[in-house]
Amino acid sequence: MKLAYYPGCSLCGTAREYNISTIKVSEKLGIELEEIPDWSCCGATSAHTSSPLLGVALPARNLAIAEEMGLDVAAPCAACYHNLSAARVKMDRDHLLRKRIEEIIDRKYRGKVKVLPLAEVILSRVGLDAVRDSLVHPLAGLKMAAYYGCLMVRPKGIVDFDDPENPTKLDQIMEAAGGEMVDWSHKTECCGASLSLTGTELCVDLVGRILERAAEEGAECIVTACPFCQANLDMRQAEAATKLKTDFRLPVLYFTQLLGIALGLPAGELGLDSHVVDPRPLLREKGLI
Amino acid sequence: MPVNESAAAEAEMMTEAEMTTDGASGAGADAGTGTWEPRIVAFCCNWCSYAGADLAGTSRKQYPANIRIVRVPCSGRINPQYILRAFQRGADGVMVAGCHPGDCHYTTGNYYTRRRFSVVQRFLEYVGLHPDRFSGHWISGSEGEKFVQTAREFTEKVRSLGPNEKMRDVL
Amino acid sequence: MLNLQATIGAGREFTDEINHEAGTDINRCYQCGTCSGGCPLFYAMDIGPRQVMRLLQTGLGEEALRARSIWICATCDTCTVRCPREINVAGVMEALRIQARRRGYRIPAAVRKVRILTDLFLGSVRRSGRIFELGLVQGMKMRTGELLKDVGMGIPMLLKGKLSLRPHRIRGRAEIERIYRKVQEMEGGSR
Amino acid sequence: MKRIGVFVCHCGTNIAATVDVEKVAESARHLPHVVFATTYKFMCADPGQKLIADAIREHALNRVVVAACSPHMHERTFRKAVERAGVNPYLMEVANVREQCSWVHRDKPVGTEKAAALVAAAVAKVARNVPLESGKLPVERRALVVGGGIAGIQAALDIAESGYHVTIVEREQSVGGRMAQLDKTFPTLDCSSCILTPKMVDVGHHPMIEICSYSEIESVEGYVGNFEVTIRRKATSVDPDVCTGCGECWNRCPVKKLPSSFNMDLGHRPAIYVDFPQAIPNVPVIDRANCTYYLRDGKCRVCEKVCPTKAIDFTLEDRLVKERFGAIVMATGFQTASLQQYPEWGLGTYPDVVTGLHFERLVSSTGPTEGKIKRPSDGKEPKSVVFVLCAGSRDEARGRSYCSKACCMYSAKQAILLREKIPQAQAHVFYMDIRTAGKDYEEFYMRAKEEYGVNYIRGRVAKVYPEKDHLVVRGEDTLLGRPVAVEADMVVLAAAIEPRADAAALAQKVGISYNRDHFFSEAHPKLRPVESNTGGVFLAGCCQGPKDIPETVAQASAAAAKVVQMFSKDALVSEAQLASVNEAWCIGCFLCQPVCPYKAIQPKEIEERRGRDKIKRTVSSVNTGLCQGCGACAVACPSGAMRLNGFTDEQILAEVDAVCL
Repeated sequence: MKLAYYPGCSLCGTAREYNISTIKVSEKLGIELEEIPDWSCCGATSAHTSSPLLGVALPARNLAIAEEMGLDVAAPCAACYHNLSAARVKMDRDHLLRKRIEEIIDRKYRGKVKVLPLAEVILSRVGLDAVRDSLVHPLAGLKMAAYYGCLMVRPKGIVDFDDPENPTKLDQIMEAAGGEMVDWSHKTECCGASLSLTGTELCVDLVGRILERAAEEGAECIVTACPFCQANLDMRQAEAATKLKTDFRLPVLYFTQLLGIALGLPAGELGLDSHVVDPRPLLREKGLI
Repeated sequence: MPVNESAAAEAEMMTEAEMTTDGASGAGADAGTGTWEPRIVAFCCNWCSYAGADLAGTSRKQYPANIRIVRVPCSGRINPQYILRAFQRGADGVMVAGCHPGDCHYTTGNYYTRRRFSVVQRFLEYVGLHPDRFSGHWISGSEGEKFVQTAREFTEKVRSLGPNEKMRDVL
Repeated sequence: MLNLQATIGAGREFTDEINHEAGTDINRCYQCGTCSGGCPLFYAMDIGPRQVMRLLQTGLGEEALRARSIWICATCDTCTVRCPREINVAGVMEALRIQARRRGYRIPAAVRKVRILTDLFLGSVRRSGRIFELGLVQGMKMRTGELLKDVGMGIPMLLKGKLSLRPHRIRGRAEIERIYRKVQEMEGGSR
Repeated sequence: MKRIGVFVCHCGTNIAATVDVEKVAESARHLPHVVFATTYKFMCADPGQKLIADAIREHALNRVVVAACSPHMHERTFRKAVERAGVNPYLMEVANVREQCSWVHRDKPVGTEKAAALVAAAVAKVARNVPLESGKLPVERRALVVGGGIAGIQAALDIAESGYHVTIVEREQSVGGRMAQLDKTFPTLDCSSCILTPKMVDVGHHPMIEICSYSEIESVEGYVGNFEVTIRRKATSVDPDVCTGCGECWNRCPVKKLPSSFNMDLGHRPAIYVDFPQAIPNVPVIDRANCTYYLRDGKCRVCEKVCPTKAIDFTLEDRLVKERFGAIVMATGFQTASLQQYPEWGLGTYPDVVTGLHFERLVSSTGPTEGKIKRPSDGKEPKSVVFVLCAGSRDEARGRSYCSKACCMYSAKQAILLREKIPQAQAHVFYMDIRTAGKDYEEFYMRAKEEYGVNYIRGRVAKVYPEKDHLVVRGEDTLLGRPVAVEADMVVLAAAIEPRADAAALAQKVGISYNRDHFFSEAHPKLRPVESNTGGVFLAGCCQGPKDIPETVAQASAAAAKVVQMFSKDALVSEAQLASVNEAWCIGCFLCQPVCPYKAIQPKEIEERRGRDKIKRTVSSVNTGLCQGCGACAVACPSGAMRLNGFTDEQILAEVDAVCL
């Protein structure tokens, strides 16, 4: 199965390990990813918060190129998935907007390709049975909290990956990989990542609330599919713990990294060394690396 | 006479828009007088939409007098033939109104209506009539305001399409 | 005393504009407070999203343009998915931010950084076609004067190869520039 | 020779102010067949009706058009008026020049022109009317009540007391319904069972009432006055004629821990059970899906062994019983919404989040905790309970736009009960609006606040989540404009009242309509609130819309009165405007059959002469007892053989022609 791959800016920078693990895991599961040639930034939150047209035009350029490739798009980054999907839905609903955007980007766009988060590709195109069949080191005994954040699940209609209040798809994948998922209440509470550089104090509060709840339910680490959530929960963790006067240390990993371990990929290739809260001691303790 | 402008605006349609641009001036008894008013036949089911129109009346809500209501027991009683006949006799627009799906006085009548609506619409398009000259609505007995809104909007729509020159009998 | 008769009339146009931009109808709001109650950042706001809706309903929408809240909103959409009246609450907050910029409202000092970030971000995309993260962080520090903030995080990230030192420039940069210019033309050169 | 008279009403000034009535009459005089036209101030009043009768005689009129108010208002009045003057009532048509003309168009010339057009249409139609006769239908004077809750019980008692036989069909083991599950009732705080059980005993003993419990409606055929209903009497495995209800069996049944639906799954029951101690009938049933005998091939048989009267019969099967009824009262009640679409409130995820009905069982002395309020997770007595109003109601976004009506009051009651039973506990109520429209209701709500110190917080709950050993309820106090979090040991959601899950399916069986939310539709929201759209089927209680006990009882009595009214007549008058078949034209294709919502069309064999031979041929025929006159068949008919009298193709086309001219 072949898909157009849209890594997005974060995966080429701060979320390098997400990119690496995505590519490796996809290879292992027989997903062929062809990078969208000369893709450009999706605009993140900045574009649509300051100009509705730019907010659609930037992702639309990439969709139009993918359409030329004739392939559905796999977008591992939650923000890119959200933006590409939102642009697609808006143009679907509004014929005139689509025409204006075609004029702006000077490319044809017919709305033919789908945009899928990587988790969805694994779930619906690869299938959990195939994941189970390829397990080498099941993640037995590792208690994880799947954290979805905002962009993957909200708002309904713009994205349709999973339930906005109680999503379960990442849980299903990690469970298939042998992990033990904790059922918890803050799967989709906002971590404030979009305020990361501007409202740091607010961010620390939100991160603290989320990690506190995960720890209380017995999670030993967090899995996520969003580079912003990952960075935020990872980097603000120490500050948040200090503020709450506790000492949780919860490694925050991309689901592809742990899936990679379960599929038997060499730990050294999964970027496990690039987190602020080092996950390796925990993984060693569980005998996974 | 608004015919030519509005017809031109519909240039995409291979229907009456093209037909009327050259033939408009001669047709229609009142089309040339400059006081053309669209004539609209509304088929209303007795239990919901007719009652909705009554409610508009008891609430003294004003709507264009172009709408003339023909009462039928159920929207499912409306034979597509009636709609064609109305156009043939010079109606510029035809509206059908029935109970909301699931709320039909006769349980299922409006489901048949719903299916017929789309067939009629496509047939009108086929014979070259602008499909917007026909419209179907669900209006309950408590929706006087909706009846008024629908009547106003539909009248304006039909007005913008100009007189029906296509299907009316040569008088 | 507030003359509601006057404010509702005078503010209608603005409310309609926000409704249009957010593709929603705030007049449907029945003030239940689910939006504010579920908002993760309400505790830090001066007025909550429910009160923003009320300002718009009463024709006082322009007051909302001066609220810190619209800049604190993280667009997490929790409000939107829970709203029993199907109002695009987060969309309204975003429409208000856009209006505040267009109308040249003074952005509260504490959140001015949001605007700086957005400008830096969009500038970066315009020049290279992609984001240059290190440049962004540095630009942010230069413009806000907070030179030492988060230094503790930046250095390990550099060492781990997460922040590249040079921006990646795509080939289609001219195309991106054209997109920006066309958008500006269409939106009336607001920026 | 058609001689039409046209009578234009002024309706005081209601019509005459914006329609030039004289001009309308004048234009009518020029219409074909019109031999007389006049106007009068109030056509519906006695002198007006006399005027019509006199004109009929004087001008030998044989058809009449009255231009007046809506036919929904006075069609029947004018039909009777012409009938008294010797004209068939169906040779009269009304032109609606008030609701559809004078009241909605202010411009007099415009209104006058339209009124004239409407009169012309009515004249064109009436010229094509033919005399119609109503038939007579016999009435089976036995009533069926579907549902044995308070609505069904009340309706059954009222009908039976009037001397007619009633059958109650109840799905559960016992009658009693939701009211039996409640602890106290608002606004008097009297005990629900104490006022309900005497009524249950009454229906149990009444010589004119038969209770078919543990039974369901299988199918309904027939029509008003003559329904033929098949009832599925589910196998109980207990012979009711022998059983004394001594209780030996259910006390000794080894399977003890099955969830009791009567107790909202908070308590247990054995495999052979009665719903609750006061059950009527007091005859247990065996839950075959969980009984050891049925699961393990005839093992166990404890109940059989201990039964002193040998009432247990494992071999009983479901029975289908066919009975005739003249009228049906639908009283199928409600269920509370599952709230699955609201994961943020955690019902079903956190055991201490419950619905109002669960809470009733937890305060009830007959409930699983014997009236001690304990939270389900660990049996701890709650020190803080949050009540959440509008849980699933008034939420268009997630599918229910309506108000459930009873929740404001019952939540106030539950908060009071909590404060009475656990005085040191705090009661918090999150509300959007408080609706206390009812006698003594507002006073009751005030007592909750003043006397019992219940804390009301205006705001809708955004999220409920666990923290340590309690729940956190998050929302906005909209009067403060601040976020609030309330620590709660229990959360009680006033879950939306909705029709039973199978309400729509049942409505289809019975042939009545229902609304978007699957509540059964009344024939008129104001003037016919207890009748369904189908003749002979009446509605009572929450199956028609959310309501509280007093309203339910009132509606049930009203429905009973309608049934009794029907039964008091010798025969029913059937509708005259029904479908009929022109047998010569009918080609026997039966396209009309599937579109008929009343199954009123049957095949019929006729003999026809073809040349010298007689041949047999099958054509459609209409059962006028079943036909309601919708006309769907006439549209489906390809040969034009099916006609709907009163609304024939010729009549409608004549109207269309007239309004288009």
